[in-house]
Amino acid sequence: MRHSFRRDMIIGAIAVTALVLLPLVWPNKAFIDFTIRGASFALFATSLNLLVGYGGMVSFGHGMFFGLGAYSFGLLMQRTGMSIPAAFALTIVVTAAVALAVGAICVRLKEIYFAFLTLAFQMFLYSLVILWVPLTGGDQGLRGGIPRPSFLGIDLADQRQLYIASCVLLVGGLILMHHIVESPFGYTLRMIRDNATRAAFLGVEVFRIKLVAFVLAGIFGGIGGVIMSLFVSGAYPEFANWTMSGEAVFIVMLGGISTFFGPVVGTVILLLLNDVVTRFTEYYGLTLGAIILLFALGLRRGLTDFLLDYWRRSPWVLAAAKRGR
Amino acid sequence: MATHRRSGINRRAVIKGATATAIGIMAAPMISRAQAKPIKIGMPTILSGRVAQLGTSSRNGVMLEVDKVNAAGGLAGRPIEMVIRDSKGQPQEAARVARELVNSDGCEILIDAEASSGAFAVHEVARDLKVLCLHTNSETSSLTADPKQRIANAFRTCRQGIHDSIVGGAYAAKVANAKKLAKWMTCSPDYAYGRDTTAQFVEYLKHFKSDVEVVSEAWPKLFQPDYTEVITKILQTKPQALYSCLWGGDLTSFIEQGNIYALFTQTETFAVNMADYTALTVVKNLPKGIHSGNRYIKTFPTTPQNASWADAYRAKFNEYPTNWSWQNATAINFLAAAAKKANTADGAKIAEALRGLTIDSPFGSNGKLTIRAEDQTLVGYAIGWGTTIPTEPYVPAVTAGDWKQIFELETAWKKKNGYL
Amino acid sequence: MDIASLVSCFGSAACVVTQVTSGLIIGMLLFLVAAGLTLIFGVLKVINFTHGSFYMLGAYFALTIFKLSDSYVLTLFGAAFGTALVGLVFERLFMSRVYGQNMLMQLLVCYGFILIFDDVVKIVWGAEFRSMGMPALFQVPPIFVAGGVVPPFYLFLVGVTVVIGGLLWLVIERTRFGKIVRAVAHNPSMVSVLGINTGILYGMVFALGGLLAGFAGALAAPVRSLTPGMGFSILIESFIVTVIGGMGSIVGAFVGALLIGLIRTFGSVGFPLFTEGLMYLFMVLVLIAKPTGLFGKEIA
Amino acid sequence: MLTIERLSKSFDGIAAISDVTLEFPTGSLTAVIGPNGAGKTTLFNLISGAFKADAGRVMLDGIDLVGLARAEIVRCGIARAFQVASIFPSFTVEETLNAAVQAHRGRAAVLDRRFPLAECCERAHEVMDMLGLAKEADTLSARLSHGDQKLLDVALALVLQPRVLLLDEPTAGMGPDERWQMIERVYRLWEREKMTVVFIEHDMDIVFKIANSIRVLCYGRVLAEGTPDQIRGNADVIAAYLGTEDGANP
Repeated sequence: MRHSFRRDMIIGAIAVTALVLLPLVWPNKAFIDFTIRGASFALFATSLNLLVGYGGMVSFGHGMFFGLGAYSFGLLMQRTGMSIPAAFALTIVVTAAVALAVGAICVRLKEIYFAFLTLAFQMFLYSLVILWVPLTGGDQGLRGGIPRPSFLGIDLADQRQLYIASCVLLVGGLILMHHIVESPFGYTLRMIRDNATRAAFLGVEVFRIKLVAFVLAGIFGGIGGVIMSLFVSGAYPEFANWTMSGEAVFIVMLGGISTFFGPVVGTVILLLLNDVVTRFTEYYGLTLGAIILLFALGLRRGLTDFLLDYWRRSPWVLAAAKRGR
Repeated sequence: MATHRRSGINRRAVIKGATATAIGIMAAPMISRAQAKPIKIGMPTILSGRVAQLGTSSRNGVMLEVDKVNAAGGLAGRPIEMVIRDSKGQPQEAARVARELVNSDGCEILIDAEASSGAFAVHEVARDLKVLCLHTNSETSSLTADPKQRIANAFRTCRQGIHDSIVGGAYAAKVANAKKLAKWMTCSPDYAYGRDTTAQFVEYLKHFKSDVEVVSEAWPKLFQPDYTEVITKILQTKPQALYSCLWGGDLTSFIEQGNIYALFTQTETFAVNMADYTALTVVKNLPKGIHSGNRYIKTFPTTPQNASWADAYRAKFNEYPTNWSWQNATAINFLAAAAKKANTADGAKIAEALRGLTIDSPFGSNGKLTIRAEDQTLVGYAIGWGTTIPTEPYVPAVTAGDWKQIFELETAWKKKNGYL
Repeated sequence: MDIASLVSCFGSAACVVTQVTSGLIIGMLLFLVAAGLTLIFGVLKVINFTHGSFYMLGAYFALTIFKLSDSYVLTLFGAAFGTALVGLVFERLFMSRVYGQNMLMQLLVCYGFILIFDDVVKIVWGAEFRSMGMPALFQVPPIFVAGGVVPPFYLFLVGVTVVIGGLLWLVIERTRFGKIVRAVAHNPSMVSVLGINTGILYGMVFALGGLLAGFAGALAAPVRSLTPGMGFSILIESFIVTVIGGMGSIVGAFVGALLIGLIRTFGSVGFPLFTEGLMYLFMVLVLIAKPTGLFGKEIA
Repeated sequence: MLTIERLSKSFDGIAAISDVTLEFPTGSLTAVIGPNGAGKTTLFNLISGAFKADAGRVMLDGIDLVGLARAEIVRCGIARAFQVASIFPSFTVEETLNAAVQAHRGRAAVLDRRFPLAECCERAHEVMDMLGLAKEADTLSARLSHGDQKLLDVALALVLQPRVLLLDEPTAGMGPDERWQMIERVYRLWEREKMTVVFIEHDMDIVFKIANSIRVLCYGRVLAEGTPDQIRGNADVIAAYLGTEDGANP
């Protein structure tokens, strides 16, 4: 189960290559758009799962980093005329700084109180976005498009190149996050999730570990926001609203919290559902609601959780385990 | 009000309709078969959530006209097939849906029936994909007035905030002079539309009557359920006149809650968005004498064409048309006229034909509507103010605005904002 | 920001009285909804996110019952008990299946039902907003008291809510059901110790929550527009109320509701553009100072 | 030497520990006994820093531990195992110990390498061997038998290389065979590591068989202390025990 970083890199390189080559044999603009959005949501949801699945910290306010990433990047590009890599790097710094400040206050609390406080912070940020019209455009969002000057011969105004960039960010982000959860730090995080008191007795500085996790998750959530702002060429208050956090929680729950790729699977499910269902009915809520209940009451867990359980309990695996003893 | 609902116009019904039209076309000897390939028009709009009515009445407005256009042979011989999709009112979804409509559904034209922030998102898609796009619901002036926003392939076929403000200001100043209203207060929803529209109204009110004073402002949130604190604030302030650009359900809540404080007997109220059936027919105790701009009202323009259009709409959908209905109907009317003029359904050529095009329309101030060439936006539509009565026709007499005055002040406004 | 207005308001008795009164009106409806939310959390440790939908259903039930019967009394009780039934069925058939599971799973079920209830309302009553209209009894001019305006309907609304609040207090403090509720809220393991049929208890708690929310919806129906999704803003606000007051505390819900009402009314005078932000700021401060809320106890 | 001087702690006005003074000589194997509610677990919680004492001192070789953070107390050399096994259910035994060793060595926040850290594995295996857990190395903690879970809990305490090991009812909830197996392991551990072991135990057979010194608590006070022989004949202890349902034959 424990892959080396090098192995991750090789798999990642293959995945990126495959994704880049795919449109050459199967030119489909809808697929390209889908993947860009998917990359954005998958990074965002996986980053939330760092907290929920690995840290046992249920955040209802993770959308604040998605919004922060989109707005910081959009504003830097619109106002300063800096290059895309510079704006990207600065966005990460901004997101990390805010995550550090908010996290320092929030991670002291446990369970639902942590959830509430993150939600309150998010809604406070949302109110600020709405209020600070001269900077954020208020409820209208950042309009007029985000300039995307070429850098190093890359032109993100071209949808194909944006697609490639999104794939690289997605795979790179997933590799880094996978590395984080497989690092000693990642295991310490799991210890805190399982039994924070015992971890503290063992010498773990629970507060510090949680805070670092919160900041890391915030950064990757912010990168998700950057991709989305490039996709829609703007940033909107909806990105910072609690509904965005809700969406991420929903994705994580759909996909499963006990596997690393659960949120990625969840993203694909939700986006497909969203795109297909809105095509055929205006009773989107009714349809989606019914599907949610199917998951929550039928499978009683996310899809990958379910599959993992199913696999573990399959006669073949049980037999193999017996032989192993 | 009749509580009627249709199941959404599903794709199959649309296709069936289109097929029927296609058969009709094939039967017509003048039009060759090769031309009969349907033209798909994509329409992202809001069909779910709190403002689903925006989407449904936009759709109705469009479908009423599409049927007529198809019966008459379609766009340059190609029957229109509408592909209407829900954005849930989220800008990123609007952008996604718009892209998908063009990229994977093969739509050649977009009718953007989104509210403002969605409209700006779709505008970016139109810029990127260079597809012909008609904005039908965003009244934010800068969408077309700001040359930085402008693209050759995007038009607006709906009313515009700045026009409303000029007419409203002129009308309100006249009333204020007659009734000696000097002490004003505003109460508008706290979002871009509410703030901009209110600021512009006040600006033009002062332009026409310099001695008015706005003594206080209230900014309820969009979709706020309770206006008690706002109403009591107004009662505290005791203004002689009140301006509000609340709309839809928010306006009806405000009126109902104001009623129980007898608010509207104590102050002269100017509610620009009152005269729309969505509000007029819902409020149970509509006060007499509320001043309102026309959104859509059967009695203005006072022409048989307008009245019969409203009747046809009611007959078909069993509900009153809304402001959104006429704006979307207008989009189809313009497309049909431009396609006829250019004799093609090609987007770029239609766009060329649209610039400066004038058509006959029941919604025109003098029976005609024009898309102004310079900023590709609708002018000459029926615009005016009147006062309410509690029962139908609700707003019996509407004083028409003066388009000459609108153009003059609009130009000055554009210069001031650096748009010219 | 408009600090000057705020200062001058505090200087004028009429302004203070009027704003306090309207804070009371806003707060009371909020209290009814929040009380149910906090009650359910206290006993079941479940955050019922569908509570806003219950409020919405109450309002729509009121619309229909009032149209058919033209009796507002019947409307109030019909809507309240109708919603209570919805709460009971919802709990027995669906929520009860996810107790003891991850909090997120409960959240997911609630989210699914928020979507479903909204669309059901859209199918049954239409997407356009509706208005119930003021019952004839209250279609009278407002009473003027010392320069202030007091609408009779709001007198009724506040009066009824106070009575219900009192009844609720009696039920919680003086009945066997209330005793059990308090015991379980204090220590969840009491359920098994007391030998209570948890199914009945949980169902009743949800029904009571639904009753309160439905009653609030019916009280609001004459003055607020009805639209699918209307439960949403009230959910958020009552959620803030319960968090500030302390999850599980009825008294907390009462105090929290009044505080939010007052923040709203005085905020609209002093910070007309930042009233909403003010509520969240207040929530952040309370959570930092006392994570369990003003009247909340640490969960055992 | 671990000494407790005039330690007091009360909850909501009810004294759980009042004015307790005790000594645990270095290298001793001491049992703490007493009826239910005598304050035994509270005493452990005070020593390990889970609760803060109202008054008094806890001295370990001249250092006062009262007021120190839990992690600091751990670093001073005090480790504890819990009455109910406090483990990490989703970890295997090996992962648990690797993670614990890594935490103890201040490597818990390492981000640039993969788990497990090679330099921590040796110690983890050593502890597993010490308690005979090696055969369950790949078993998920949640699926271990009750006894093995308690052993794992002790193992977690051992990882900390304590000078003083506090065991809160190591045999609680076990069958007779399992109990003796457990206690035998504890005894061998003590023999080999020469650390100070303090354990709470209800089974008097076990207490008198292995402890070389006994402390008796009752209602938060020290009732008696001494060698097993001294305690066996103590009238107060007999009275206290005869009066309770705990009354195993002393």
